[in-house]
Amino acid sequence: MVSPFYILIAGLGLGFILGLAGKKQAALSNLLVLAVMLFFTAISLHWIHGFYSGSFQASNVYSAGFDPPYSISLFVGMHEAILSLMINILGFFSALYLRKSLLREARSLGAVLIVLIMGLNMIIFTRDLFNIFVFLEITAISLSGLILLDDNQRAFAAGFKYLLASSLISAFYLMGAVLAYYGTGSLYLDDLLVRQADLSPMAVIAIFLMVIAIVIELKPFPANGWALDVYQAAHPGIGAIVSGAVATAMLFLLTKLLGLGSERLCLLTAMVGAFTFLFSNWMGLQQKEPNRLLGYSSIGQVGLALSIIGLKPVLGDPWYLLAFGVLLTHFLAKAGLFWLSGMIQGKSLESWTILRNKPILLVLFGTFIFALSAFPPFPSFFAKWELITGLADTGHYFLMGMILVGSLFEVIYLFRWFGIVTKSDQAEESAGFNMDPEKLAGPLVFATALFAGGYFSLRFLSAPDLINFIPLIPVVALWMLDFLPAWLKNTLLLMMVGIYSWFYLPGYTDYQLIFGIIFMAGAVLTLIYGYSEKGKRPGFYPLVAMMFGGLIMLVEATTLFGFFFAWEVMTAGSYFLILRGKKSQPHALSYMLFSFGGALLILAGFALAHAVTGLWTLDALVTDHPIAPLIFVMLTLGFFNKNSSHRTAHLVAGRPQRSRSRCFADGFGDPFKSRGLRPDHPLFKDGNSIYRRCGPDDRTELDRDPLSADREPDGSHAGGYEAFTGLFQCRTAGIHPVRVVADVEPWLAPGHFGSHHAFPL
Amino acid sequence: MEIFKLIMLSTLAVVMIISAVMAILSKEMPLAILASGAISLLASIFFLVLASPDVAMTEAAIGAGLTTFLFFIILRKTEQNKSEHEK
Amino acid sequence: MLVLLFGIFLFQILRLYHTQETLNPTAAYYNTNTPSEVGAANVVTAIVVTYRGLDTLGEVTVLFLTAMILGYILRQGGREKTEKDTTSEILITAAKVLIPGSIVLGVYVFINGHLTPGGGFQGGAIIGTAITLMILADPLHSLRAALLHFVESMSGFFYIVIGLAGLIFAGGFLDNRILPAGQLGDLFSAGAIPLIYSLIGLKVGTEISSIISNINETGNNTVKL
Amino acid sequence: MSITIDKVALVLGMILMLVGLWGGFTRTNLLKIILSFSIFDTGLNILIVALGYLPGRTAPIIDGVVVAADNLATRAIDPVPQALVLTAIVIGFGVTALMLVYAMKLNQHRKSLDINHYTDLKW
Repeated sequence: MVSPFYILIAGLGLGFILGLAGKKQAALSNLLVLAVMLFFTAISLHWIHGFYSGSFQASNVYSAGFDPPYSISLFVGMHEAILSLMINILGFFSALYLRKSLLREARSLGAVLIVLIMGLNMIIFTRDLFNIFVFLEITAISLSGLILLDDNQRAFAAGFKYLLASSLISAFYLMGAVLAYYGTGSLYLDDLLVRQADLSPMAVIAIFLMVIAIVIELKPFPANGWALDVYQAAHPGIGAIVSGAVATAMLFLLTKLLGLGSERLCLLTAMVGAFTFLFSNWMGLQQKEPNRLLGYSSIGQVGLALSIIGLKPVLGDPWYLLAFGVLLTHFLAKAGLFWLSGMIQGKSLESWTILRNKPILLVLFGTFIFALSAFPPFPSFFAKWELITGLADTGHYFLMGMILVGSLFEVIYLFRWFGIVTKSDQAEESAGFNMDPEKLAGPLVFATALFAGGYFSLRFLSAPDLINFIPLIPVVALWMLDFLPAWLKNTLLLMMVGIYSWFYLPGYTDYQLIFGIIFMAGAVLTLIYGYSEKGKRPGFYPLVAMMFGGLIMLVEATTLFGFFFAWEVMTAGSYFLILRGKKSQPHALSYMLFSFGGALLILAGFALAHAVTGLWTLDALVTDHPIAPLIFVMLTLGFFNKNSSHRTAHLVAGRPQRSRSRCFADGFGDPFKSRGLRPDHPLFKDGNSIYRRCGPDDRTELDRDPLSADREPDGSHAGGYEAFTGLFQCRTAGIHPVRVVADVEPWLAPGHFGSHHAFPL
Repeated sequence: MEIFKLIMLSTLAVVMIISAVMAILSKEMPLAILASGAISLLASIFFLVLASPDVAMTEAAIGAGLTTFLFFIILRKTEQNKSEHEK
Repeated sequence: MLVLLFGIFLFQILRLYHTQETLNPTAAYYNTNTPSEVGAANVVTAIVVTYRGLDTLGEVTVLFLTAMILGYILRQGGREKTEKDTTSEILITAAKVLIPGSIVLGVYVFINGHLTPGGGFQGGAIIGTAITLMILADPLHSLRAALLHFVESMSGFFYIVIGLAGLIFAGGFLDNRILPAGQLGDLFSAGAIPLIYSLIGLKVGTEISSIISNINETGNNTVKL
Repeated sequence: MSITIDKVALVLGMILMLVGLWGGFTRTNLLKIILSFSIFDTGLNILIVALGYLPGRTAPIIDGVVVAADNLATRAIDPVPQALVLTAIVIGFGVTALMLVYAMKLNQHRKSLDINHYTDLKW
């Protein structure tokens, strides 16, 4: 295999030579920078290919031809190769992205960029404690230089702070490394790993010092003011590198060092990470500036990854897949968002509304946002599912809670942003925009990689065949056929629904059949109603198909994971449908929040249910474990949240001014009485008050029977869709639906159900 | 001999600590820089006694010499800035 | 508060510390095998240049990065047109006398790095100071700045090339045994160490002088002798 | 517990580190902060060298008088910390130089060296 030293040789060799280049060779220097990044990437690819095909083994390479600990050893295995590939690809696209900015400065900052990427690679490969320090310093210095690319005085302030903080951190790290040498007589990481069982107290202190230094390097809350300045003041292209590549290298470095640490140290790291995730997302809620918001989100995501790394002793073997899932999503999505941010001239969330006129960019933006919020099919979704269930299995409820709440905060600000971009009235038309094709390359590739990553994480998941993907095929099909007129697409979808019912409905029994029929009726009615629409209705049909697909998957789901997956698909689909309406932004946001909050509660409930029963199927919910009432309450609250959010959606959908693009709820929401809402209904005169009455804490509104919604005193609209979800509540709670239909009113009342009921409340 | 070294080093150490505190508390920037240069110079003597001539040379040349020199250049530039600003 | 915490931490370390009586295995290996394996009389040099040569390369890179970033800052700020002040005649003469002496001293220090205390960094620092003095004394230095750049880049480049040669022809990256070990104690011994240390010396010297002269030209006032 | 040279050096290094840290956190002048940092660095270097010292031994250099090629292991001290410190000093110089220039540029823009004037980017 190619020695990792060639990365160093190529990087430094070219770096030194670039110092010679004058102004006249600027274009050439730039080309050389790109070429060397490609070379790095090629080496990483070569390794991955070699390891995958088995033509060579993971191996150590020693400098100077002596064995470690006397010389420095670099280790390249599959993990190292993949991470270096990530860093090098990011390096290449960053160089491409920064090409124009670097053009004048390739001989200095271009060289610095090469050295930075080279240094990050070396941090990943090196197995020598002191060598890590050297490359930490190289990384810190080159970054502090690249920050200056945006020549303003804030960049100088940020660079100064970054340099001061990171060199102080490296000084502490150095102290740890030297104490480790004093305690063990070796600077070679593997020597220390071998002797892990009987380390002297001095070595333990040394390891603590090193781990803490690297943890602080990863900018945990609250020691992160200096890092946020970097995100805010630096050129977005640099922000992408800091957020993606540097975090990747540092997390891997921490993984290496934590191998030495005790279990307590690991758990401490996990706590620090979870607190960081929670609080930086909390801080993110208050941000008005995109880059700073992205900074907080970055810190939060890295905190989450940190937490997973720290939980290694708890989660067992799959921990690195989880950490990698979170890291990969963060890496791709955050770099993409930073790159997008560099194309938009404007420093407010509103200035991103310019994306509305750029469909490709808008899709990219949506992809990144959804990936960060851990929606399927992105890697983070799978990682989060595994993480939460793993935490519940091992009884770390506190950590689980922190991570769930942190995710909710993150979704709030991400989707508020997304809503502003897509639907806000306060569009800033003045915001400028510059887009070069070369700048677009990075985000495009990264968004594609996100989907690919999702596919692979599905394959790596413990049970990939849990989910039936067939219902999602129409989504793709309709999306490709979006240019067709509405009636044709309508017919197509109707046909698909028909095919589904023809083949699948007869196979259903019991409550599956009931839901299947209800769903069928709703779908057909919606689609028949759809014939009254003129034009193409762009984007409507794939979303409806996504929505239907989610519902079918819900019906089909036999496992907890399949159910949750379907739920998230349905949420995403209906979110977009609501968003299609005019002035729907706040409503869509609240829909998303309630749905997502509900989803998190459901997730927590599922995780607990699995923890006490050990089952992955929906049968796990039928348990008489003492914790069952808690699970039940969680699920119920989760579904209620969903219900109330659907009510909001109904109300929005029924508003007269958005009649053209009525969402599914209008037709589909009331399959029993296909009744439109009167435009003069008193509740619609004040949208705000309706919106308020559907809040999550409005118990009197919520505690009603889902099947008799039409009997509500205020006559507000609640239709069959809720009946649908309500039946699901019954189903998942192990209640026989027929019984509920018959005996509805106090269905939450304790002790009401007979002794056969699974939850002895 | 060992005792003599010990006494000498302890004295050096006390002087260094005093200069360090002085460097940080002093209002006069040149004095502070000189004090910190003195710390580096004395540290290189320390290194010599600790049988590390290589480190001693480096510390004397880079720590005591060049760093102090740099500090003075920067100090002079910032003070010129200040005086221009006051004008 | 934080300082106090750190103080307690340091005290713990002090409590655990006890003076070593014998060398640890790594150090013993270095002290036993350096003369035979590397052929350098100065073990520290052997470690710096050969055994842990990668660290040293990194260290040179740090200086290189600093010089690059300063060069960038200087260009951003706009190079200050130096008014041709007449520097005092005595100073120029003094510099002319002093500079060759200190350059020779620096070269001596780094060429003998494998035999006596000192080496590329120390010699480089001395040369750097000398060149800085020269630049400060003589305002007509633009040609020399280009020369400095050339020397800096080429010495760095050849450092890498020698490392590469070690990787290809000897045991590994930066292996010094691409050249014969020679007689212990001779000037031309210890394989490529004198060569590498000379390159390091040149590179460090030119880097330091370009750092300082860049700093001197950044901003609105140039400090002159 | 007898007092030896290395212990004196160790304590000195620690105190210098503490003083530097204290200065870095309490001072507001940028130059003072950098000065504190370099004092901290010097302290750390002394500490590292002290950790590698063995009483009564000499430098790990063959001079043909005290130390010859065959008794290096019994007469010389640990060379590794020295090599590390050598590297650390040079890196420290690079970092300090860069920090100084940043401080100078900030000063040029704002005419102040007080760190409290640069808080527009905090939290």
